Amino acid sequence: MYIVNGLKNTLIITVFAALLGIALGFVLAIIRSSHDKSDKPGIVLRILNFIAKVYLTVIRGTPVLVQVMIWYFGVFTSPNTVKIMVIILAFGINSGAYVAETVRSGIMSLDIGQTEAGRSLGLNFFQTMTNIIMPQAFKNVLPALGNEFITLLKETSICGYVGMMDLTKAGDIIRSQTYDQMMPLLGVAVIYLVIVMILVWLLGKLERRLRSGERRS
Amino acid sequence: MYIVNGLKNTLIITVFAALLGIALGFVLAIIRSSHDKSDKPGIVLRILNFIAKVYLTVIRGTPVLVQVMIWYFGVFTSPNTVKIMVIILAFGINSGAYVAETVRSGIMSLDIGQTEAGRSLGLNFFQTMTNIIMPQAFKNVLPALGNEFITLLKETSICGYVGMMDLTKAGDIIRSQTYDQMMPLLGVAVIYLVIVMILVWLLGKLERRLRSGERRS
Amino acid sequence: ACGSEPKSDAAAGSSSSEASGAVTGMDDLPGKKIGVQTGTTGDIYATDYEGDEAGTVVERYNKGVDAVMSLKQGKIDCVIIDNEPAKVFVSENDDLKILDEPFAEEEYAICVDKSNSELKDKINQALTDLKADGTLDEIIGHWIGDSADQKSYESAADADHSNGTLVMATNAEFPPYESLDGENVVGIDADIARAIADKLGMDLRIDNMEFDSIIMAVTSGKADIGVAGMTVTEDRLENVDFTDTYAKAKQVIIVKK
Amino acid sequence: MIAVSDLKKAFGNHVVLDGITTEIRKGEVVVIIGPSGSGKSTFLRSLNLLERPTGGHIYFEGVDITDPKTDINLHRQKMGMVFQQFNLFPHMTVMKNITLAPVKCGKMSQQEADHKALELLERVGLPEKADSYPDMLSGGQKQRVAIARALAMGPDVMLFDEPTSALDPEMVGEVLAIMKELARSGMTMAVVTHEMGFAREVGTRVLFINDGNIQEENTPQEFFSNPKHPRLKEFLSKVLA
Amino acid sequence: MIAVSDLKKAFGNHVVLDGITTEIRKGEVVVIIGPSGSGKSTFLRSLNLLERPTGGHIYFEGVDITDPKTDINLHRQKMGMVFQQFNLFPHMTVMKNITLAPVKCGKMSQQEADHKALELLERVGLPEKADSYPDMLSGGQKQRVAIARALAMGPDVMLFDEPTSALDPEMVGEVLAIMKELARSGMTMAVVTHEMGFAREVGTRVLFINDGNIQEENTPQEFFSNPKHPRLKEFLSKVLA
Ligand SMILES: Nc1ncnc2c1ncn2[C@@H]1O[C@H](COP(=O)(O)OP(=O)(O)OP(=O)(O)O)[C@@H](O)[C@H]1O
Ligand SMILES: Nc1ncnc2c1ncn2[C@@H]1O[C@H](COP(=O)(O)OP(=O)(O)OP(=O)(O)O)[C@@H](O)[C@H]1O
Ligand SMILES: [Mg+2]
Ligand SMILES: [Mg+2]
Repeated sequence: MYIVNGLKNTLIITVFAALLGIALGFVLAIIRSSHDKSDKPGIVLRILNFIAKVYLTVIRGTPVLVQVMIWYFGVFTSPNTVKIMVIILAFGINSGAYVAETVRSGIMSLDIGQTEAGRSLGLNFFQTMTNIIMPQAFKNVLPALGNEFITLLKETSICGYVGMMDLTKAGDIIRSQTYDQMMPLLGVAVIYLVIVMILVWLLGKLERRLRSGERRS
Repeated sequence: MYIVNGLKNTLIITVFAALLGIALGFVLAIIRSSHDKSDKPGIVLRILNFIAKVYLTVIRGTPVLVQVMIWYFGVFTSPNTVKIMVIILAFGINSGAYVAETVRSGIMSLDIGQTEAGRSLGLNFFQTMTNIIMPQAFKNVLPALGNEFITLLKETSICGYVGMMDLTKAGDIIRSQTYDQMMPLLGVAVIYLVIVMILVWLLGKLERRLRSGERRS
Repeated sequence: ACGSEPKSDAAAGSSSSEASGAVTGMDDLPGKKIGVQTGTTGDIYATDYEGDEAGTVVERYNKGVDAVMSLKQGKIDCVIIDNEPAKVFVSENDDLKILDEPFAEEEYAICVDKSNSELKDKINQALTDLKADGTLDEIIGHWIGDSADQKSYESAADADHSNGTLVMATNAEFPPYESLDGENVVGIDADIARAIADKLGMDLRIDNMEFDSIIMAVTSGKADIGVAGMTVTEDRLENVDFTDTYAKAKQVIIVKK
Repeated sequence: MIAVSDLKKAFGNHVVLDGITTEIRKGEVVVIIGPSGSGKSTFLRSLNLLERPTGGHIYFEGVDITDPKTDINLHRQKMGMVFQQFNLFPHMTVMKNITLAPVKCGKMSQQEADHKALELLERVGLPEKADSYPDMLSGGQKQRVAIARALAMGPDVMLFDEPTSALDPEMVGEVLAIMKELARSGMTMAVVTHEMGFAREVGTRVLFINDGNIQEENTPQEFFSNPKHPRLKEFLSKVLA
Repeated sequence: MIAVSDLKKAFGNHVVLDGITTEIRKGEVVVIIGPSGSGKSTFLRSLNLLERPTGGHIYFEGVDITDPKTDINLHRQKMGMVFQQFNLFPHMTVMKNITLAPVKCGKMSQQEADHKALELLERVGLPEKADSYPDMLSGGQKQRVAIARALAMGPDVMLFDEPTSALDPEMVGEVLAIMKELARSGMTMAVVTHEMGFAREVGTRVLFINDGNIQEENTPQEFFSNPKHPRLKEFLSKVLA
């Protein structure tokens, strides 16, 4: 069934691109927020911050379709490239830009005292980030990250442009075969809705678990 | 020129849909956060909150393409519907759902003391919201709203499905006429990038102006 | 699905008709709202009417099926579309009909990258052979016409595939030229490409993608040929090369009864 | 002026106020003390319904404000409230902070309100800060603006919830000075505070809230020199140490 | 133990510390007081480079820690710091808060750290809170955990920045008690505080910081009974009022 295959690809792309996006996003967010929070950023940090800003502007400023096309037809031109890998890479890099700004807002909203407490105990920058800042920032921006993943899920629908069959494409194929305008479209919409509802539910559970130590206020 | 026409449509749709989205989003955010912040929400509030939640789930859960199609082919079936109005409506309603959650996070991050101060002075709920809560929430979430408008701008590219010519579509037409694949695509990407950069610049200016009274920390 | 000669000069027939009346032929098009699928030949020729003094509007849809829905709802006056899908739309919708007068005739060709004239020559040779030995007509006969049995062309059992793989980019949403049957792309274009590959002693691999990506796949080297009911135009020749044509088709006008 | 009868408040199962009955008469300065979490803030906030009581009644100038039919906004306009965290509106100048409510509630025109605001800023010693934003003020200055803001509505009673707890020690004095001046001018006040000096000096009555009840209630004199309830004795010994 | 020589710190053009020279010897309890915004916190935070000085040198156990080549993390491990706002890690249990640094810095195995943590919780009187999250603790309890956390690294000196200012009056005592006990056990301490009683009772030396300098420095006895600088006199009169 087209739908099953398409759904499988949609899920694979979304999940791996999301993971890549989170990894990239966290790194970028750390760079950007370290820069913004420091009085007098060093030269290395300033260069990194500049690169990060260009990345954010270009990636968020151009249509993801164009990015996917450039990666697939412009960069990985070898006929042997594994299509799904390129797509995951393109979406991961795209998503990373959005995740970065989201996570940055989570980091910026944390009290600077958290970092200071970590550093004052003798933890280095990296230990402080991974043990203290990131877990809290992640928890704080989980709802916004949810938004981002929902967007990502639906954005993967453009991968038909590089010949990948995803859920939307599966619907299009059925539309072209049956000449039925609405039904395949609605069917696909319902599947997206179900995925989103599962995702929202999972995120809600995760959020509650992460917040278990918190006082209800 | 296709590009000029397409750009015009893209801008019109984005601007009006964004305005509609902000209006809707604020109303929804007020409902949701009033509900979440109150100990014992009344029955009216609970019903409104339930409706808001369904709206958020369905709208965020289904592809915007499907929503546009349903509005255009399913709801406004009259031959006299003005296409661009339907598209603005569809995107506005879609965007409203995302704006709502963004604004809600801005409201929730405000100290409850702000509301209490307003109410204790004898301002009613509505006055407190419009004079005290909303301006601050808006300022706080401006960067996230920026994200949302960038997404909206690029999402309007699907209106080719209902036969509307936007910027992306204009590029597609040129591509199909000339079979020149990269140039129109890159040209369109550059235009999007320029719009996004202008938008980011404007938002940055606005944010700085709104923050003028704030202490740098 | 994409561009040769319109049957009559588009601009010339634009004087007489009444903007509000029904479309009964090409002469009625000026002043009407015409629906097309972006990038089709119908789109390209309808564009000649766009912005004329009669105020003709061309609405370009990403998918033909959506243009047809707009027509049914009366949002547009007619749809110009390839003959084959048009037949299916009309058979499934009692309130639609195809005008007898075709809008344009067109001929399909295979596109190859400009730098690859060696391949183009080989394909032209193969096409000439296939036309000569009747394979081409046989393939088309399996998919179009009264005797269509939708049977795919099969390579001969002893076919030689030692010259590597020929990669074909297509958009399998355009039956009977190409559509999906399970995992496989089937249809006239697929069969012809396979027959050509056999002639070249190559294996065929079909990559199914969005129509808008096919040229890019060919120019970037991801695919060797694009076969998707493409029509040759001057503008397009600036950017890609086309082989000789392999099939004839026409664009027709659908209107409400 | 305010009569509280059998006031109850529970958050879920957690009973915070368990039937409080008392009265605040015109011109009185009632000081409320008690351990942390004992419900002092809850009590004070119930007086203008920032917390909805779960039982009992509150009469303000004879009207039962716990009755859902009462327009609480009208009554709140007659009760000024000052919070520990100041709660100034950070997006408005000091002037705007003070004039917002009088203008929006239709009590005054913007001109009248501006005029009154300047008068009040004079009174709290900050006439030169009219156009500053709250973030540019020190804690003590913020709290003085907050007092001016509450006074701008011309309230009949002022409620203070630990108005000096968030202040630097040097600034406590300036806020207490304003409050003393206010008390001397005859304003009816209810004040939650840990400043025992203030309670002694200007309080007309002191309440000790603990375990959801008023466990002791007396003139400052008696209250501090002769506490009766053992919990109050323990409390005073820790705080006055 | 810590020698500070001509320490300067400016934020942009705003000079906060203008050449401070002093010494903290082993076993001393140095109390730092001064008006709000005078740079007390900045001074204390400079000692473990939470603020990077813009001039001067700080020697810790003989090593110039302001030298960029020094590994400051190693030195910070020997300086415990306690903040006004506790700064516990809200996403970790009390136990995890205390053991995180010793384990991550490779000083102890998790078992050893757990063992030590329980010992320290015993010492600050909170053995039963090991598995609680910070948000479930009262302010006084939070600060005691923060002290235990700092002690877990076995520091040679403890820095306190207004450890009781964010506490309810009833809880101030319990934290001061722990600090007194610590002082008596011979710990070297530098304490910014407004608790004059503590300064008098356990301080070995008191510094008055104002206008970017140490304006007065003396034994508690002399400092309080016989202040010399006029600004100090004014300050003490306001705070002790
Ligand atoms: N919105 C709320 N939801 C649940 N419990 C609450 C809420 N507000 C207060 N409480 C609880 O009610 C009790 C009394 O709180 P309250 O703030 O009135 O105490 P307080 O006497 O003012 O203490 P403090 O001196 O710390 O200000 C506390 O146990 C507190 O946890
Ligand atoms: N990160 C910073 N950027 C700019 N200025 C700062 C920064 N940190 C402190 N300052 C300024 O330095 C001065 C001294 O601040 P510091 O916090 O050291 O004072 P303090 O004596 O600890 O005051 P308090 O009693 O209020 O804690 C203040 O004027 C403050 O505004
Ligand atoms: Mg309180
Ligand atoms: Mg300080």
